[in-house]
Amino acid sequence: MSAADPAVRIRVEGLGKRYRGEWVLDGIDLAFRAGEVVGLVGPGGHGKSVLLKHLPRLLDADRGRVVIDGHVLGTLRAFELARVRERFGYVFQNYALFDFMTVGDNIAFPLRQLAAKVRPDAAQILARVHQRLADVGLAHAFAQFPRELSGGMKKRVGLARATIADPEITLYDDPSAGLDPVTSSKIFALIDAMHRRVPTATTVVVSHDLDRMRAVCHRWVMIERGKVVFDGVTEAIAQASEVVRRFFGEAFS
Amino acid sequence: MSAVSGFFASIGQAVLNLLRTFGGACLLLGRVIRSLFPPRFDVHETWRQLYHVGVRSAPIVAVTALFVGAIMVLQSAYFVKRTGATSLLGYGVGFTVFAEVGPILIGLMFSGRVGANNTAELGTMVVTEQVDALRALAIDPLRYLIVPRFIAMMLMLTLLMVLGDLFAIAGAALTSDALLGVDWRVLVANLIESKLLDELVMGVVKATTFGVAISCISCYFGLSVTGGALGVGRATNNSVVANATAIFMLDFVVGWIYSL
Amino acid sequence: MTSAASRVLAGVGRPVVGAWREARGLAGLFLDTFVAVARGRVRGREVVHQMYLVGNKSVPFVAITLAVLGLISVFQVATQIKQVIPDFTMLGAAFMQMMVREFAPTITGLMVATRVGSGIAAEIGSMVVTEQVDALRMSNADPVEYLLVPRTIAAAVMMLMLTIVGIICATIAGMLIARSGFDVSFKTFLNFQLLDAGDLALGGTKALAYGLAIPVIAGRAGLTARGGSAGVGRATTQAVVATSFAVIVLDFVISGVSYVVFGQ
Amino acid sequence: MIRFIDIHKAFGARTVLDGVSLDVDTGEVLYIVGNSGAGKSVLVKHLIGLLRPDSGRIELGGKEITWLTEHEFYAVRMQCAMVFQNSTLFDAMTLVENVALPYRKHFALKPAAARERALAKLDLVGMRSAADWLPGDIGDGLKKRVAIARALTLDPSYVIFDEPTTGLDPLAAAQVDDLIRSLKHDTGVTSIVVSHDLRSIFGVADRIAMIYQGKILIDGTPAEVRASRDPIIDQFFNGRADGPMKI
Repeated sequence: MSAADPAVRIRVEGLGKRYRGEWVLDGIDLAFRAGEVVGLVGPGGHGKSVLLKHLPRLLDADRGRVVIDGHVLGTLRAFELARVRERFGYVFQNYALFDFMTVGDNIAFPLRQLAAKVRPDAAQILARVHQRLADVGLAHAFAQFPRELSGGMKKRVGLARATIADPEITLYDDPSAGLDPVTSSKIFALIDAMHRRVPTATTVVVSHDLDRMRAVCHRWVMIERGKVVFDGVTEAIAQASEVVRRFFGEAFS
Repeated sequence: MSAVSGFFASIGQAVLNLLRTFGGACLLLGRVIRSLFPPRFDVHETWRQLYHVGVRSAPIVAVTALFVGAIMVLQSAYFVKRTGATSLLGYGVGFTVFAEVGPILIGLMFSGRVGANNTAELGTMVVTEQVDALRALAIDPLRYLIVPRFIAMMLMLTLLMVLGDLFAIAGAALTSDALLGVDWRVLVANLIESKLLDELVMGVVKATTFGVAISCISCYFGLSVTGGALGVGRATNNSVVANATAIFMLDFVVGWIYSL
Repeated sequence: MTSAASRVLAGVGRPVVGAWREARGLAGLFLDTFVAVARGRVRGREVVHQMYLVGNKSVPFVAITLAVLGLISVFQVATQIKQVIPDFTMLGAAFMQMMVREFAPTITGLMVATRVGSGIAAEIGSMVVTEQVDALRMSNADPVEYLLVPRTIAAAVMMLMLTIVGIICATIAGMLIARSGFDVSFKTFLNFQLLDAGDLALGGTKALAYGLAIPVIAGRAGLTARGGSAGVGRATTQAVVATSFAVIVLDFVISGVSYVVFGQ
Repeated sequence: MIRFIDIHKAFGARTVLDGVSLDVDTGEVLYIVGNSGAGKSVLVKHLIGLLRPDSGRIELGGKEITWLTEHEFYAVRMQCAMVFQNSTLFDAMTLVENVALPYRKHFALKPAAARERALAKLDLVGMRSAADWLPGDIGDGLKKRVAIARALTLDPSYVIFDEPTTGLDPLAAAQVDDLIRSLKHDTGVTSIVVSHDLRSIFGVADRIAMIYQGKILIDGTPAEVRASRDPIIDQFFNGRADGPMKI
């Protein structure tokens, strides 16, 4: 184990993932620290979402490993993995709202699934759900079903569900995909607000919306053809390689 | 009162759905036939569909027919063992396989394999705007997508029925030889001399009508998909159910016409 | 080894390896499902809800198909008997026996495979493709327990119920055609003389076997769906074929075993 | 010249277009912008008969096309091509077969001749080297370029782009923007682009029309739009979360 930097919460070591014979992730080494907001960027379809899904072990690595607070995810048994996953909040690209449940039940679901001794009672859950719905500006949508909502509203419900338990690690997979500029800004404002609620939390955002990410992300990681080609703060982009500078465009150089 | 009215409402809903499907499929059949005389459809796509439909369903139909023949022998084995009428075995098996159980089971497997796939494929093309893209390229989706599939399914199910009958006989012969000790040559000879040509032809005619119904119904559901992945799944499910119902209805109608 | 030879071997090998991996995956899923049921991780309310979806919605569908089948088979058998020896006393008894042993469970099984099999694959498939299954896993709800177990129990129970409904409808239809076409009175038609415990056991075993196989096979097709709406379409098609095929194979196996072991 | 005159369109209770009038001059690149669900795509789909207005008239090249039948619209679609948001390539065919399809269907070209013409169009979008690949083998950015090549096979005088850069990474989006810009210079094609990508709006547009609550809120050059002090326009074009805009 390299020198254990106390603040490092997630360490990705030599991570590799193969689809139909091609290495989508080809040796990724990264560290995510408490209190950081990291922007994960890169050309489309080059493994960003795949990397994100490895952190809570929704996908199993073909090579290398993910370590969270000293636990190697690959070796954990089911109930240990459950404890680790409870510390995660995941906003999915395709919304992933349960279309057979109302908006309120969707958001309450993570709390209701907690182990009995940790689970708040029904009244507390309802109160928190209503509060969180108000936070994302959808207080009226409690009893509606996901199919009745617009894209932007579904994204906000997904965000409310992912952050209902104030998780230590929050992952956003393309949160503003296909949304217009104003709705996108609302989503990123919420990401920022969520981070302020739990300043020690680690937040990772996968997106192409560089202009809006700039206001929220402290650090950027760029992945191209399955490898990390840049890992640094916004100011460092100007000195980065030609490929990186071209990707971010003039606004960043 | 609401429970009772709810019950009638659901029956009304079911009848309405049935009529809407029946109407939609018939309208589609009309438009397909109109574009057959004079023949205006994409030949290249038709060849591709013939291969696509035929190759995908030949193995499943053959294996199904093998089991159908075997089950029919098992079924009448109990009867034959008690009465010792082994000579009736050939006639009994041949009759049910060619005229009745063969067409229905092969039709069902074909509807599952090709019908469901057709609805899923067309549904996906509608949901990903590929059908609109065809129209935007001034290409008529009916003549480019639907007619080739109609021709492929009708022809292929008819041919596969004959293939199925052969495999069913093989299945029956094998099982009777292995389980009943009735030599397979006896069964086959007995079957041939029971002059079941009418039943065989009826089975093939049934297969053709099934092919027409399955293609129209599966295309109708494919083209009327709404609402992303869930919509495609639901349309495929409805299509398979409607195909199965149509197979049973047509089986009865063709059987009744033949008996006149 | 020349590339042509290796290509041929690969061509042969690939489906075999694929089939083996599929069988192993399916066996694993059966095990997980039954372990979950054995451990009592079952949500009663959801099972009842699924019973409504599986059973209630399929009743008209099974009733119509079995009635039509009953009509056809009595009509066929009666016309045959009329040509040989016009004695219809055993018509009803033979019909009842064939219906209980063979047609009711198998045809109902095929209908449930078509309707319920594709339904389960479509539903679970679209949940996988829209990442709802990943969302379940993030909240420690195991997809097999949460989605597949209720559907499996509901399908197994409903399969038995629907077979009984099927037998009733087929018998009623058979009775009517027997009387109107061949003036066989209801009383003579409804004779259960030939029916014994063995027939009921055989029919029941088949229905239960189909009821357990269909949801798990369809569930596997759903859980392995990949790639947007095209993936859901493929999963649904695969489920219909796999479940229908399983019904036919199980019918053959159970009939064969019962014939060899019990001689009937 | 394209004219939309007082177009109304509603889907059930939801009114999407509430009296939209808009002109498109020959040879210009007009961007139609607005928030999601404002009816941008709905408006342009009327132009090639994928949708029919509840009321109002549409003219293309001086001819009224509002109430043509589906069959009569084929002639209009030969003139006015459309590139859809998710590139709609046919998965079962290779890229060059996709592009050759219109040649085969409309000009009854032999497969070899159709392939030749298609390769030329693929060259135009820099995709000739990937001619025999399948759509599944390439990323979204490249698929979009092949879709554009396919739309150009009919040598249309108008091309509609439905959110061409949505979901693309900045690099791929910039390449698609370059393609639209070069189309105008090389072939003088009139382009209508539906988009809400601020980078590409201000990078490519000759003129911008914004739809808000079913009506045209502004219709002018990028400079006029930037100068506007209307709070809603200001909020949208600066992509600010808070403001009077109701979504």
